[in-house]
Amino acid sequence: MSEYTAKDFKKGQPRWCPGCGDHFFLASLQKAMAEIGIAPYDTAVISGIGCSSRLPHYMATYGMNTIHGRAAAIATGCKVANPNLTVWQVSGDGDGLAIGGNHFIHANRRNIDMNMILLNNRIYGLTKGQYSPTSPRGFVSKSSPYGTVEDPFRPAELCFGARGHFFARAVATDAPGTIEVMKAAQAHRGASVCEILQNCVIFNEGTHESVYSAEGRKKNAIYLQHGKPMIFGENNEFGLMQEGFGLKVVKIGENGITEKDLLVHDAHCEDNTLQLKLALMEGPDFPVALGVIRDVEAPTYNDAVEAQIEDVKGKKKYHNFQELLMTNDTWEVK
Amino acid sequence: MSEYTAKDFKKGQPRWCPGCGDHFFLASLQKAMAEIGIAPYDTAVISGIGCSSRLPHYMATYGMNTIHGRAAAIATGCKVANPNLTVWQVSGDGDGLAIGGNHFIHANRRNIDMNMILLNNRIYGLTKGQYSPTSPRGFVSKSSPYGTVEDPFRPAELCFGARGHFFARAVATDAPGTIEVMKAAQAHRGASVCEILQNCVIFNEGTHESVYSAEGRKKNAIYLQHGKPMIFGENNEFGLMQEGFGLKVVKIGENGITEKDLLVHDAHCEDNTLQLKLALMEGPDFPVALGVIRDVEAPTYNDAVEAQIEDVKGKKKYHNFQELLMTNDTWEVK
Amino acid sequence: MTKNASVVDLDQVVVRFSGDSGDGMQLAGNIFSTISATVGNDICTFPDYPADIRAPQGSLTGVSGFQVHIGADKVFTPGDKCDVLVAMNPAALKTQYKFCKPTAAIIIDTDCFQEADLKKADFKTLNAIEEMGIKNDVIAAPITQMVKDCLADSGMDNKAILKCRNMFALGLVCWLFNRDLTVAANMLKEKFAKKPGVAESNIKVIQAGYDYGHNTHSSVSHTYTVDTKGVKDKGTFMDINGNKATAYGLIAAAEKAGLKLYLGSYPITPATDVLHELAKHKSLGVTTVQCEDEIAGCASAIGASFAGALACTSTSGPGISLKSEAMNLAVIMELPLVVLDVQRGGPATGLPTKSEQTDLLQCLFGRNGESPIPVITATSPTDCFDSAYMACKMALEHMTPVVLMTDAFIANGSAAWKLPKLEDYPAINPPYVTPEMKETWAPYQRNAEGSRYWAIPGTEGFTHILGGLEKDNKTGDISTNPENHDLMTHLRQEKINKIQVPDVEVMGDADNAELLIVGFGGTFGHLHAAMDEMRAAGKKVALAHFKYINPLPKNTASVLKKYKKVVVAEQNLGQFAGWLRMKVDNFAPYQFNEVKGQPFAVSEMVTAFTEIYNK
Amino acid sequence: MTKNASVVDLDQVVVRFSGDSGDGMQLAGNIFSTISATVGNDICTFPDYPADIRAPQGSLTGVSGFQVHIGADKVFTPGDKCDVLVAMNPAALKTQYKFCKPTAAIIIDTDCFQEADLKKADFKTLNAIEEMGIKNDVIAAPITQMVKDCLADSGMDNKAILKCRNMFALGLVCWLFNRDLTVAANMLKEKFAKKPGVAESNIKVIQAGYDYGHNTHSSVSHTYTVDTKGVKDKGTFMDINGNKATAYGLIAAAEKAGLKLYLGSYPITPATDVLHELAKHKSLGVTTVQCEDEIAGCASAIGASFAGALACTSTSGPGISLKSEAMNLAVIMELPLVVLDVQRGGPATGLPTKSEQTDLLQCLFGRNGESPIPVITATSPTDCFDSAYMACKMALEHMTPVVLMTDAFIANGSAAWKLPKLEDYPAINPPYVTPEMKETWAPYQRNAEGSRYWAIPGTEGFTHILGGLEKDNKTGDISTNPENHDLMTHLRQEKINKIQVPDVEVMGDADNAELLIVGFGGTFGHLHAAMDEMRAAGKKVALAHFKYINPLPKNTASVLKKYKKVVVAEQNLGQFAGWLRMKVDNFAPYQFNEVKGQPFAVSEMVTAFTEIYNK
Ligand SMILES: Cc1ncc(C[n+]2csc(CCOP(=O)(O)OP(=O)(O)O)c2C)c(N)n1
Ligand SMILES: Cc1ncc(C[n+]2csc(CCOP(=O)(O)OP(=O)(O)O)c2C)c(N)n1
Ligand code: SF4
Ligand code: SF4
Ligand SMILES: [Mg+2]
Ligand SMILES: [Mg+2]
Repeated sequence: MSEYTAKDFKKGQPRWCPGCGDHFFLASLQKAMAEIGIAPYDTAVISGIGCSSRLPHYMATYGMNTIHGRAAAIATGCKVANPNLTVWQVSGDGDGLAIGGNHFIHANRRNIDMNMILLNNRIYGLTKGQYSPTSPRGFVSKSSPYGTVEDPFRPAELCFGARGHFFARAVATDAPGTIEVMKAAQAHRGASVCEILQNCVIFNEGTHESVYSAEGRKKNAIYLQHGKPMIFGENNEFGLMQEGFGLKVVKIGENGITEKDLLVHDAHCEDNTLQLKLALMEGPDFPVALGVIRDVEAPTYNDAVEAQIEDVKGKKKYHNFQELLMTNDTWEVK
Repeated sequence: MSEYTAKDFKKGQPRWCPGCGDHFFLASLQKAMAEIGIAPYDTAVISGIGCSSRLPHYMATYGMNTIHGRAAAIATGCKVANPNLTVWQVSGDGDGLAIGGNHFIHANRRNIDMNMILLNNRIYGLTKGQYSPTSPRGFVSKSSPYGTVEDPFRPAELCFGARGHFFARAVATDAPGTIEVMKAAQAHRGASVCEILQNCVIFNEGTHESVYSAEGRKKNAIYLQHGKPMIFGENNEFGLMQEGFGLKVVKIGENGITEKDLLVHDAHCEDNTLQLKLALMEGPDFPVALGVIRDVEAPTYNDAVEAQIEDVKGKKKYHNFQELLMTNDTWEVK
Repeated sequence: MTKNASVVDLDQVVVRFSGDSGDGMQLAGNIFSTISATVGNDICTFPDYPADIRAPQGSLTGVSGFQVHIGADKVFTPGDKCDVLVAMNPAALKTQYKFCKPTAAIIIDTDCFQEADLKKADFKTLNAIEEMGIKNDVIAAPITQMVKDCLADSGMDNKAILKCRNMFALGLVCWLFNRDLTVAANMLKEKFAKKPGVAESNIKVIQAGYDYGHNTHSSVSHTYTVDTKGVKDKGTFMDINGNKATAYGLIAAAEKAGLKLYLGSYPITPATDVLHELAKHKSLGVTTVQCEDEIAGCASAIGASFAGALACTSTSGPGISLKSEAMNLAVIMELPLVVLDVQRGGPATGLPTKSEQTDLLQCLFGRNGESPIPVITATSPTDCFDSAYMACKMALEHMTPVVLMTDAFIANGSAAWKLPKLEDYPAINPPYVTPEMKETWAPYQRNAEGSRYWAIPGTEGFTHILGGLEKDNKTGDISTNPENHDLMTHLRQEKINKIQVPDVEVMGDADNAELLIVGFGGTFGHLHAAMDEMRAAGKKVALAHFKYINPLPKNTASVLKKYKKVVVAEQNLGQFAGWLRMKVDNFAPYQFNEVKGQPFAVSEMVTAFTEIYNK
Repeated sequence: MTKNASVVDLDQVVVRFSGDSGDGMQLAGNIFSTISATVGNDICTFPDYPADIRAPQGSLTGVSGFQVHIGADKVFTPGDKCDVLVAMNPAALKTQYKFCKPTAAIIIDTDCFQEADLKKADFKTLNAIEEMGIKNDVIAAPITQMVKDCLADSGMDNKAILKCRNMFALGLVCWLFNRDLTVAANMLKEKFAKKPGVAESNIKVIQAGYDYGHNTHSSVSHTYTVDTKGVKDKGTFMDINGNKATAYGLIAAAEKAGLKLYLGSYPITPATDVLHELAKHKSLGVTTVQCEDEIAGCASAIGASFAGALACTSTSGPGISLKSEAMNLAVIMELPLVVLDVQRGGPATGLPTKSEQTDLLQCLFGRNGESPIPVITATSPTDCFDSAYMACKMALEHMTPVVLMTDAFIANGSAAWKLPKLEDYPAINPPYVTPEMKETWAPYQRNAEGSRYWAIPGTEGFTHILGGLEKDNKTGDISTNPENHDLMTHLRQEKINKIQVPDVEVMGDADNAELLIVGFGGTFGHLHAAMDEMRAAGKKVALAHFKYINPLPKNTASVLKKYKKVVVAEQNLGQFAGWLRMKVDNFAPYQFNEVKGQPFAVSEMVTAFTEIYNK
């Protein structure tokens, strides 16, 4: 049992708009941290800039609310320099995927052992409502008064494109779902990307409407669980099956289909083909996938750095500055 | 028939090391441009910084050899501002995927109509031999004397992760293969990523050894052609088949397998699952895929920008500055 | 307090609207400004947004203010302190009272001064006025209730009804200043053209507010009129803030130059509104690309410039840091580019919604190598138009990036603006290559002004390559030749040095001032007001306010050395003073520096300057 | 030309090795320097790389040079011009001859002056010497053939054999200076420890070159010795270039402070060697992360600093532009960070392999907002060690980013370095929080020096948040309070102003100089040499060379105002002069500026300074 409660991770009075999804997420994160049981003083929460990036101010941990887009790079240095710390990196969709896109993909590729939270409200909240790289094509915003003319990133796809080994999704208002995902992210050694579907009540109200309420999720979401068949629907009446290189929704009981015929979720599968298909599912034809979609072990950068240092220490004969000097060609002046 | 010859695209004396793959690529590019037949003065070649980024200096077109990593962003502005130009963006693996990674993914996502050439020698050439984001794990270089501790990007995977619609691969020394790919890239309306396997004779000699010679390619590569079955081998004796969500190599004639059983390449398939599998194939178990791997039509950003301007022009009643002024609340002082 | 109000005629008055972020104070303030301007007053406004998007409702950090200064004659600032304060809730009263003159009248909504409201604003008693020791006239009106009553039959829901509280307050203020409501009605009709019902309700509420004041004669000593007797520029006017004026300046320059306007940008407070504004005007062919970051914003603009557009990139201080490498590329490639820096509080993310002048040295020097860039600083909301226009002209005609600096204060502040006529503005003539040059031309050949020629892709006979490496001073080929590099370094520098800019004007007691006030950019209004006040007090004072920073006007040294005492006043720790010291021999001025994120207070400056004066 | 060589004793001599990039000139030069240093001479070297990786073999742009200055007494520069030039091919002769003194001896490989070779270097005739009008002594030796003969039995292939040509030339030079070959032999044995055959062959070829000179007495008038009589520092020495010395300085400081050394970096010429050097020393626990770009390099270092490491990021000018936003974050968060800028030619990509001092103002001012950062500029290859050490100490003890500036010239140039003892270096004491502070501590509480305390994550009782937004001057909570911002702006500035740095030393005629030469950073050697030369000519001259730029030494103003004439000499258009003008009242010095990407020429400076002197 953890010696901490959520209260041990709380600080100050959140300043987000009433109803903002960030409030819900914060509460779940604090609960998850309490359950995980790592001390607040061994935890660093590092964010960029954005409404969502204000989060570290409300945590009783070590934290940094840094500059726009650089949270992943800063968190990388933090973890590599001090691997004993548990590092959480928090960004919005703009912070993480617009200006911070390069650090996002490289942190995934290097597989830094940290939890990368992406609070995706598909809008720039803090700057009062411009479209973001996750806003849908045609989205009307202050900076796109006639609608955008570009497709959005799909975070899971970009994460996988960058060789990410962990991807999970939760809805901000879904406390149990969020807590489960946070715990799984922490349990995963390596870069863990968690997309949080978060509603900006002011500038993008309703963007995640289909799954934002518990009823919505019952209808429109599927909770993936490793080793479990892919069943969903208000009465667990639907399932997912493979079709060619794709997926199809089936009704259990119809056409002789039983639970046995359904795909079983394998989050640990090295090949991410199916995981990607699951992550990309959208309404109205498919449910939105929630939970841990991919969770594959792989060597982490920070572990490897440490191991290499140990290894070289064993092999080389110089271990301090004076010894280093003597590895050079020197001469004596008498 | 084009009115141009390769000579019309040539300028100056390339300064790369003798034997550098960039020499071969340059020659093929110039031939391809001549065959394409767009005037040199309607063509802009835009690069970043690196050995490979010196390329525009040897082209008799408009060109810019800019700053490190920004070629895709600069080319974006060039194309959007002047859609009549044919824009080629040239980068090395460092320029395009390290410092330029963000622009690479966003240009793909937006689908800017330009040809994005990635000269991949898996090394920083110009700065004399540091590992790059495409160097394999364990790679020993000046900046990784004990080997790297990170996995490389696989350019196709990153391109797809960013929703890229065109990806092709050619070997620098393979003139026909390169020319074909260049022409296909130009024919494709939208962002066309072409990975050129290029050898740095000084700092990474042999990195693409298995496919760098014509004999090597006969043994170790497969030339993918849209609508054609996937056959390869020195005597066209092998083929590719689907297995679950994956691929397998089969011998034609063995186990009753005929050409009919093989997968047929569909570069136009919207779903990129199979294309990705093909792009990721590696020796020794699989051949390296060359040619146009993905080529899917999609709306381009620049076309959509133009269309939106036309559309709004039709709808709004003000079309010059004085008219704009009069759309405001004004008052008269007499 | 008396219930019998007389009408007092004023030369100028300052009104401050304040309330919760959601209370619509900016709209109320805007309408009141426009009404006043329409009748012929001069106006100068200052919106004072809270830093947070939406702090908890009713909290001290969530207060939004809008101040407008109205004058019979020219007004230069939004005013240090106000004559009338509207405080829609206790938090507003608590945080905004400090902006009141001792004689100010205060309007509050008593319905919002209930126990719960008072608690949110950390009041300890139930009487806010007493608790704060306020002795001013207070118009305490049950605004909420009256709005509810007024719209009871409107069919609107409670939330929508409450949104009209600001209009009641506006009506009251209009009564207080004997303003005609027709203009307000027209403005609302236009604003809510698609929702005539909403317009109607708002108009109804304004009228109710007005009538309430009129009928009760409220609890003030007098109502006011502000004369319109001042000598007036005649013509058509509008109210415009600096960001919009900047956008308009870019549009005007593009049209004059016959070029497509391209903006590559990434949102950032307080510059984003320029992107918003330009994005609207696709019917003028304006192309705006919201990029993945600031670097791409600048880089894409460089691509657009190469391709033949009038290319701009807009940002604030942190964005300039990011763009600096790409700006430098434009320097060495000698391509036209306008870089807009709407300054905010720094360093780092700093104070995003606040204003200061701390980016000057960054804009001048924040690039590797010798990298000269012209810098122009707009001096007022309306001057943003002219400055933007001139920045474009300079960039295009001299083939160079130009930094246009404004700041949050003038970007968000507004003033009455006489609509310009494009034909009155100087022509813009980029040094295009001409067909005759085909044989002899080389990419780095220069004209008499030292500028290279512009050959736009698509033009036959002029293919060439530009780049970030040092290049031969004619052919543009890469060159590491030491003499060539020294030469190119000087050619680039001299090209900028030679740009013609107007002499700096000396205002006030130009001939015999004891003290010269020196400033630059967005503080013009405040410095002018300080000078006026000192002169009114019989002191001999002059003002030299700089708009062109690099190159400096030719008469800079002679102006600065002419007066016995000089004080450089700026909202930083002395950056402009430092720049002048670098450029003018033996110039060691007094300095007045404040870095508070707030506009200067004229009164504080007068005190400080007078002290220097009397030294 | 005489065939009868006598031995001449010299005080100092300059030798320049030059050839194609592939000819191994750097190695030959390095060995010769070390041999000379070993016998007790002082040395100063300058590798002059071509800009291109590998220009076409034998071409004019592919020439690589290495110059070494050897002195009986202290030498300050690699020398303007050389006494001996080795030119391995016609391209080398053509491009390097300009570095020859009129009396210089030239060594060429006649086998490489054949028709094809001459053509590659654009010679028109078959006699390069005549064509160029060279009148110097020329040792024309068939080097290639003799190397082939010498290694005929070695079993090496032709390519490998040809790689030994440089050693033949080295042997010849050693003969010319009567150098003992043992040191060379030992160095080669170590360098090729894993390939004893190669070492052997190289040694054999050196001996052959030496013998060839000896046997033929070649075609020179005399051979030389350079005395070792100068008063010598005793101890153990090594030859070290600036980049390596910088890396060593960082390592030493980390060890002294008891912290892990972290470098976040992205490759860029000429800074990359620092990354290379540090990457080697994992056995000392050094962590190097090659990041995706410069921004990440700096950002990750900030993360590492927060986490409790001695954090550094290394780059050159363009990288500083990119890092500036993140550097600013370190300023406002008040975290220790060392930012290394190895300057190269600008603007933009500029001249990547060349040297200049044009980043000074960028390092001082290239960030939004008021953003003070200490700047230290190393003055010589060996001083890079001390400067790096002091930069770390300053960063850690004052909780601030510090910019350490070097340049391509001192980064690649080398000199003899007396091995330091870490115990002789000052202790490094960061202001860590202590357990006793738990109750009272706040993140922005400051110590007597104005520095906040360092609470490293993992420490119980000190959890806190840092950030890029302006913060309360005690608690660190986000604050937009105007007075607080003004206060914080001043606190940050004063913290830097208060840092103690040593007084600037006046060298030469400190008491009665007619002319004070002022410089900073990597030009120290050249300025010192210029001063020496002028004093030798009977002039009263002093030198004040600055290493600490921000804050400036306390005695700066008094030193600068003490002398009648002052000239500020720098490799830019006057950046340091500008900075001094900003900081020192009524300081209007003469200026000497050159932006050629090359080291100063002492002779040119002496001429220019003498002109000023005589004015
Ligand atoms: C360098 C820089 N560029 C731009 C900004 C302005 N900015 C602040 S937050 C933000 C985007 C916020 O969007 P997101 O990351 O999605 O966070 P949200 O507010 O939606 O939670 C922007 C553009 C900045 N602070 N710094
Ligand atoms: C801002 C900046 N950072 C770093 C560099 C140094 N640099 C120049 S090219 C290069 C990498 C080259 O690698 P790549 O793009 O793969 O090209 P290649 O030389 O291998 O063709 C680097 C790091 C630079 N010029 N500018
Ligand atoms: S603006 Fe949107 S994202 Fe920001 S706090 Fe408000 S609701 Fe949340
Ligand atoms: S260093 Fe490598 S990539 Fe660069 S020119 Fe030479 S061979 Fe080509
Ligand atoms: Mg967002
Ligand atoms: Mg490369």
